[in-house]
Parts: sequence; structure tokens; C-alpha cells
Amino acid sequence: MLYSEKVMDHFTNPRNVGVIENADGVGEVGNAKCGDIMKIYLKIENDIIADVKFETFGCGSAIASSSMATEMIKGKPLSEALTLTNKAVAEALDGLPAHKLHCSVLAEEAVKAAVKDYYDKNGIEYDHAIFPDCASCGHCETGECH
Amino acid sequence: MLYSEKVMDHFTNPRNVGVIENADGVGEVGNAKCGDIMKIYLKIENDIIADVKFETFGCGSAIASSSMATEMIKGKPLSEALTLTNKAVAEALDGLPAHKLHCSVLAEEAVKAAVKDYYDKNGIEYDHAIFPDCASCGHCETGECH
Amino acid sequence: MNIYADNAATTKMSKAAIEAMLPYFDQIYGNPSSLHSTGQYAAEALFMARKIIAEILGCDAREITFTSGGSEADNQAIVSAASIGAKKGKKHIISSAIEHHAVLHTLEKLKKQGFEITLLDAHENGIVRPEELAAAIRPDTALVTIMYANNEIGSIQPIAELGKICREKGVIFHTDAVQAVGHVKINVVEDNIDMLSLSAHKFHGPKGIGVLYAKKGIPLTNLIEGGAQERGKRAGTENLPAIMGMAAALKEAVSDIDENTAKLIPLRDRLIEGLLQIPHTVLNGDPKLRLPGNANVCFEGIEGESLLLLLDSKGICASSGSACTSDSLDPSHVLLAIGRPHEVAHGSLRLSLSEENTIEEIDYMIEAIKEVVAYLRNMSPVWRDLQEGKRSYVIQ
Amino acid sequence: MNIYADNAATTKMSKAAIEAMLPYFDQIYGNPSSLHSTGQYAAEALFMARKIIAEILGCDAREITFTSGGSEADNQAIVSAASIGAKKGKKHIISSAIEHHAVLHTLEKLKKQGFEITLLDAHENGIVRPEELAAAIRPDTALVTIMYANNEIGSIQPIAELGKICREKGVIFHTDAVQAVGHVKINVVEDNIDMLSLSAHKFHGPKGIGVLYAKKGIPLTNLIEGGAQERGKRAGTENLPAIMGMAAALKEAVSDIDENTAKLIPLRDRLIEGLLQIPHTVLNGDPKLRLPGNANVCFEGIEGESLLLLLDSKGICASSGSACTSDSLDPSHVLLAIGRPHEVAHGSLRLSLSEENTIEEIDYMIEAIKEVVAYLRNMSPVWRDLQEGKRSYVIQ
Ligand SMILES: Cc1ncc(COP(=O)(O)O)c(C=O)c1O
Ligand SMILES: Cc1ncc(COP(=O)(O)O)c(C=O)c1O
Repeated sequence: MLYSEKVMDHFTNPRNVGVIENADGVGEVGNAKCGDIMKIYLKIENDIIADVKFETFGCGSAIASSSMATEMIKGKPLSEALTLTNKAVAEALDGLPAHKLHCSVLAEEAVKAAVKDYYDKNGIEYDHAIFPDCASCGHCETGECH
Repeated sequence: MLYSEKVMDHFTNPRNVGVIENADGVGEVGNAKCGDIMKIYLKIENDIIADVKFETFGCGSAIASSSMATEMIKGKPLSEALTLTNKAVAEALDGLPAHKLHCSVLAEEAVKAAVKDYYDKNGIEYDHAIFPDCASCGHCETGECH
Repeated sequence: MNIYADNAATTKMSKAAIEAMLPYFDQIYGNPSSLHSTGQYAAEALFMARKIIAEILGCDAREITFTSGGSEADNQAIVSAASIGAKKGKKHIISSAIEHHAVLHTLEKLKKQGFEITLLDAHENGIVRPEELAAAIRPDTALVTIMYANNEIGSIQPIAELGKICREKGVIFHTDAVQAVGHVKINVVEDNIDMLSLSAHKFHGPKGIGVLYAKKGIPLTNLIEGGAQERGKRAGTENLPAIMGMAAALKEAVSDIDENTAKLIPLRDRLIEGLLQIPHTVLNGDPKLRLPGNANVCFEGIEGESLLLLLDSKGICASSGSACTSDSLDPSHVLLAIGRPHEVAHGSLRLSLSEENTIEEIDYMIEAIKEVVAYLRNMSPVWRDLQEGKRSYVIQ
Repeated sequence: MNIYADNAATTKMSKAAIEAMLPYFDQIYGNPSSLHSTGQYAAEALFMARKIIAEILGCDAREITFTSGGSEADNQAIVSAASIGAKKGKKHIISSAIEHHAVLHTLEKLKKQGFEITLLDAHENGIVRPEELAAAIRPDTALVTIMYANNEIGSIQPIAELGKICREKGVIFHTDAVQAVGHVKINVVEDNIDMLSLSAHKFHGPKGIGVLYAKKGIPLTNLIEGGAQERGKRAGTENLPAIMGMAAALKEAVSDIDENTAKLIPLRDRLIEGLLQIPHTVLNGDPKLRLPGNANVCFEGIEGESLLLLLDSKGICASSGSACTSDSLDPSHVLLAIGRPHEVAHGSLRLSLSEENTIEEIDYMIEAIKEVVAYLRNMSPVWRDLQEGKRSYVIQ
């Protein structure tokens, strides 16, 4: 099969789908032109991710990666959420096909973008180096797909 | 099937196989290098082919063509034997595959060569034009195969 | 429910085709090049199959070359015509923007060898315009290759007209008829076709076998050198079981063509109508000039692969021009060529029916697709933006 | 009596191979490129078949490319290696004089493109000498291609040794193993093989399917452009039923190889011994280093086609290197290459056995052949000349 059982589970029964109204942080990455956009909403309480929701336009592995990423950061301190890697997401899903690995990259980026949004909104200082810059992610509206 | 029933009949039950001792005319054409040699023996009585035998080294259609050619000239005046064409032999066999037509040509040539031999041996005058010359038949020992 | 609606990808073999193959596995298994009777029985069967197929296409048996499928036939047709052209200094080829990759990639290879390629526009309905072909033909045009029917959007080209233009201008005309043969009526003489490719597995025949028809007088260039099979133009021991299966499948498809068409068109149109009830959905390809079994739409705001997977979990086998269904990252070149923007092309769905599909299946599919599209839109940030007016709809 | 002794031409499919194919005609018939489960079941089967075949050959599954047969694999191997060489300015290829036409004709094509071809002598026993290969390799040698076993005379080459020489000199080594796979033990690592061709119908598998093994790092050149199948190196919907049949046939052939060899060699040697009792008869190929099922002799004074036809009427299916069995007019290039004069090469007979043949069949064949040879010699003017001393015997 193309996807592991884990991927299929998170794809067909995605956890944390939806929107948080008045979220404390929102991150959106990807590009409709390229076929995937992920949006992550965070509710933060005392530097802890009290709630997380996502919306995804994309393929099965994009939806599964979003679902898995939200599960992995829910209830965790922001500092821990920032250590989430695409590799960890892919591994937690029991692997992704090679040409789908970029979906796990998107999930990592969406989490980081949401945290950054929270920091920015609240004037919290942070190390800019932890956040991927737009050029490297390659998902800007003007850029090429992946 | 590769061959018509007629060909198979004349191949598996060839008529007039053998040798005539002290034949009045003998014709041999073809080339072992090319994979077929036909030899025709004639017994002539009053310008009539009283008996004819053949020996052939060659493929199925070569043997069938020899057999058919001998049948077609047996009991006929020499003048009639000389009108035998390769086309008539092939037609009498209900056709030959395209790349086997040269076998019927060999049969015609073998008959002519045998008649010529009889004329030569007996000092009978004849029109040299009826007999294919060596160069055109292309079966001389030195020549290329067909 | 288990509904197979991906007949443009490949079909289930028919009973007739399977039965036609079986004796050639372990009974008449000889090599048709062998002289003995086991071989000669095989040679006779090969001869008969060639004759059957030639009669159906309206050509001579000697104009049929068996290949390993549609891709090989397309490659050989184009390479052969290019080679004929090159000898006369003609290095221009005309094709269309919506051809199969077997054609387009072969043309790219020729481009590297100095050929100039003109791709005709297929316009929004996926159909090439004869007057645009006429205008594109130049004195150095070696070949025109336009597919009979498109594999994604099902649009059927005006082949006889295109062929006539080529004939008048003395240009070789090839058509990739892989999607058309067995589904629409084709006669190479009436359709003015010089070369034609077909593939058996698209009409309930076996995989791995196809035909290249080339009109007498058009010499083929070998892709595969070796033995003298196929008049020296395609080496390799003949795949006789598959050839027999192909002949049987083609015979059946062609003899049932009226009946199948009469059954399929209402099913197809009911399906299309049902899908178009979903808001912000558009039909791809011409509504009338399309294959009897082909329905292809784009849904705004969702992505095709996730749609396919969810439909699969509901027992529906379908296909999409989404980039995610291929190793490439761009969505279908066909959908882009007919003017769909990338984000919309990602949300495409192709359902390709066969005469085995039923009206109950059509209705089940419509309902299932409605549900799944709504579900995916509900989790799509793109859809949210569209609904909230932050983006504007491409599909009204 | 009905005896099939033409297994080098093609084989009867085994029950195991047929049964392995059947489910893929109308059950798991999906296109392996399709995302839905019908397609993904097919993709899984394809993956398994590739793995099985790779394990048997001793390579990685990613080193296996499925082709339409031995000819295509040979063509693609040689064209690919030539293209790699050409990029480095290496345009010399070494092969042998007794290769199959799929190899020789591809080399002729490359010659026209500026490649220089050296054909090694196969000597009287049909075997290439490693020291002659070593001496022939030049700094600009791009490829050495030597067949594993010969299809006519059955001689088996010292492949591991030849491969070692190539490896030491950094030259790509391809072997056409079409006649060897399933009949002799092959491991691409132990045999130092970089590229290998095989064809399923030579080991009781289906026709129209083969494999090109290419060691990792050797990029292939497409013969067929189009879809992304076979890692983009061979376009066309995968012929999954045939691939499954091939995997099953190979598995069976390889697991039975010791048993089959132990059975075949005594049969083969009894047959050869029997035939050599006929006066003025010579064995073609090496008496020991030959395929377990191959017997090939020349009879002086007769022609092969008539021999075959008469044997056929006695129920024996055999083959000959006679010119008359082909459209060409020269007898087998293999027999000429091992030094048989034309007139003797015309009188050749190849019997290629399978494990289904019995000792009774062997004895029947010997008697039948004795009779037929005597009969044909009796009507042969060449034989008469030999007997009467007007010609001299070539075969003592
Ligand atoms: C040695 C050898 N190479 C190549 C081939 C070609 O294989 P295929 O007929 O499967 O293309 C054959 C048999 O025909 C063969 O015997
Ligand atoms: C239009 C078209 N051309 C060519 C092909 C290639 O055919 P095959 O897969 O038999 O090589 C296909 C299908 O895959 C097709 O739909």
C-alpha cells in the first residue's frame, strides 16, 4: 500500500480538525498552486498548548501529517513544540513515501509559524534562527512548488 | 502452414526419386554452399522423355519442386519439357512461400540443363537462347547464393 | 459496494479475452518462427489474429505491427515518421498540448535532436481546431500526431477532418487511439489515418500488447532490433497468447459498440449532472464530444488525492489529475492546457465507466462524492477563504 | 509420439506460472499506478514479484527493470551502456561472433553511429577465451557484452571470469542470459555481472515479458518514453499478469535446478551419443560446457529444413540452423562462426530438451533421426558425390 496503517488512520479519522475562534496563534504554510496548504490554530495557557486545531487542503499524507503534528504538540510547552521535526512526524506515522515527505515538512513549518505568530502578537522575544525563513521553505505564493 | 498440401505430398512422397544408370541426359544445378542442389536424369526415346529421375539436396520445397517437375515432363516430348517454367511448377504445387520460389526456378533450370546435356552429347543443334546462362542463374560454385 | 470507475487507467479482462489466451499458454505454445507443427499452428493463429484486427481497423494485415502496448506504438510511430521526414530535410512536427506522455516525451526527445515541435491549443473544451492545424502545417512538417480521444477529459478530436487536411498537404498523420479503440467507431480509411496506436488493456484485453498500424509505404524504424518478427520491424518472440486475447477483446468490443454506447452515454450524463449539482464544480472536456464512459470534473477548494482515498474507502475506484497522484509535482498537463489554474486542477476527479457499471452505482457514487467533497471542503483552509471572501472563486 | 524438443525456441508454460497469472486478469486487474485499492493491490504484487526476481538473481529490487522480453532487454542494455560510454568519448564495444541477433543487430546500429565493434572468436567449441577478451579491451572500451549460453549450440561462457576482467578494467559487462536463466545457476554478484537480460518464455514462463538487470549507478537510456513506470526508464502500463507468471516460473525453475540438471544431462548425453553413431556427423558446441538440454549436430550431405519437416511428420519438434528455416539465405552465423563450412552448416539439427522429456523419447528420436538422415542422404546428389569420392567429406 502507498500509506502505512497509521497514515490511513490519521487521514480517515483526523484528530483536532477545525478552527479555534480567537486563537492565540495561527500559522498557515503552503500554497494552493502546489496543492497543499496547512493552517494551525493554537490556544496557549501559561506557555502550554492548551488546544490545537488544524485545517488542511492537500493530499492524504498532508492531512495525516497535520493530524499527527497536532497530537504531538497538544498539552506540551511551547518550547517542546518548537523541537518538533518533520522526521519525528513522519516516524510517528510509520513513515511516508519518499515523494510525500514534504508533507511532514509542512506540518513542522505550520506548527512553528503558529508559535511565531503567538510570540509576535504578544511581543515575546525569540531566537529568529529557529524559524525557517520564507525563501528556504519555498512555499511563498511567488515560488515554485517544492 | 508454411507449405500447401500439394507441396507436403510431393515432399513426403516424392515421385521419381533416384538415378538412371547410363542416362541420356543429366543436369545438375545449384550449390551445396547455398543449401540446394538438384540433379535430373533423363532417358530419351524418339525425342520423348521415356523416364526421368531426380536427386535433390535441399529444403522441403526443393524436393517437392523436383518431384513435381519430373512428373510434369515424364512421357512428354523434349520440346514440351523445354517450355516448363518455374511458375508452372510453383502453380502445380498450389504455390510456394515467396522466399522459396527460387526452388521452382532450380527445378526449371535442372530440367533444361539435362535436356541441354542430351543435345550436347548427341550433337543435336539447338537455340542457345532457351538455356539460361550460368551467370544469370547465379548458382555457379563461385557465385553468391541466389 | 465495490465500484470500478477507472477504466481509462485499465480494464478488467473479459471472459472472451481470457478464454482466447488460455490455449496458447500450454497447448499451442510453439514459437511462430519454428517450422514444426507446434510452431506452425502458432504461426497460423498469429496470422488469423492479425487479419481479424486489420479487418476491424479497415486495413491490410501487412499494415499491422504488434507492439508491447500503446506507449511502444506511440514511440515507434513518431520516431519512424520523424526519421522519414529527416531524410527529406523535414524536421517540424505538430501535435497537441493534451497528448499522452508517450507522445509528448517522445517529441521532447526529438526536440533535442533538432526537431521543432508545434503543440496546438486544445481550447477550453479539449478539442483541437482543424483550421488551426491547417494554419500550422509548413512545407517542412514531417508529422502531425493528434490523439483520437483524451485519456483524462475524454474529448474526442475531429480525426477524419484533421486527417483530411494532412492528406491534402501530404503530411503523415498519426493518431494515438489508445483510449478510443473499442469505444468509438474507427476506420483508418474513412478517418484518413496513416498511423494509429492502440493498446489492448483499454478495451478488456490483456496488458502488455498493442498495435501500431502503419499505412503501406510508411517504413518503420525499429525501436527493438533483433529477429525478423513483424517483417523485421519489431524483434522479439511474438507474444501470441496476448495477441489472441487482444483480437478476441477487440472483436467483442467492436461488435458490442452500439449497445455499449447506448448504455454508457445516459449513465455518464446522469453522473455528470449529479456531480455538477455540487457547488463550484466544473466539467472538464466537451459535454458532447467525449468518450461514452468519461466524466471528469474539478471541485474548487479541495485536493484530488485525499478525495480519491476517501472514495476508495467507500468502495469507489477513481482517478485524479492531482499532482499528488503522480511523482511529478505539477497537476495534470491536460487540465492546465484547457485553462484550469493549478489550484483548481489539483481538485480534479475522473470517473471512467465501463458497460459493467449500473445506474445504482452511478447514484451511489454521486451521493458518496457529495459527502466526501463536503467533508474535505469543511477542513480546507482554501475553502474557508473562498467562503469568507478572502479568495475569489475560480469556478462559479 | 509427440515430442517437443525445441525448448530453446520457446517453452510450454508451467502450471505454476499459469496459475500465478490468472488472478491478475480479472481480479487484481488494477493499474499499479492507480491510488485506489484495486491499483494498490496490483502495486503490491508488482513489488513482491520484483523482490522475488531480485533475490534469485542476487541483486536489489531497484536494479530490476521489466521489459517486453529478451530482445528489448538486450537492446536497452547495449544502447544504455553505449550512451554512457559516448559521454566519456568511449566508443568501442566488445562482443562475440555467436551472439543473438538482438545483440548483433543493435551493435550494427551503433556501428552506423560511429562505434567500433570487436567480435571475439568463439573457436570451434563455441567458447570465448578470457585472455582474448583481456587483450581486446582498450582504454576506449565502453561495454563488453557476451552471452551467458548460446541459443543454438548451447555453449556456456566463463562468465564470472569474463566479468572479473571487465571489472578490473572498469568496463561495463553485460550478458544476454536469456538461454541460461533458470537452467544454470546465476548470481550477478558472484558472476561479476553489471547488466543481464532474461526472457520468461525460455523457462516455462509467459511470452512477452523479460528483465533487464542493471547494477546501481548504471543509468538506463529509455527505448520507450512516456509514463513514469520502472523509475521512468521504461514507459507503458506494467504487464502485471506476465510479471507474476515470470516470477512464479523463475522461482520454480531455480528451485528445481539441481534436480532438472541431474535429469537432463544424462538424457542429453545419451541423445548426443546416439546421434554421433550416424556416420559423418559432428557435435556443435562444447561436449561438457553446454546447457543441460542442448544437443546440436551437423549431418553431412543433407539439408536441415527437409530433415525438420520429416521429423515433424514423425511427431518430433526440432530446429535447425539451416538457411531455409529463416528468411535469410545464409545458414546460422553461429555455425559459420565456429568454423562449419556453409554446406555442412545447412545440415544442422538442434534438439533442446526440457525436464518433461523421457528416455523413451530420446531413444525414439535417435531411431527416427537415423532413418530420416539415411532417407535424405539416399536422395542427395551431394551424398552420392561424397560416397563416390567426387567430393571429400568435411566431417570425418
Ligand atoms: C540468446 C537469446 N537472446 C535473446 C533472445 C530474444 O528473446 P525474446 O524472444 O524474448 O525477445 C533469445 C530468444 O529468442 C535468445 O535465445
Ligand atoms: C492516450 C494514451 N496513450 C498511450 C497510453 C499508453 O498505453 P500503454 O500503457 O499500453 O503503454 C495510454 C494509457 O496508458 C493512453 O491513455
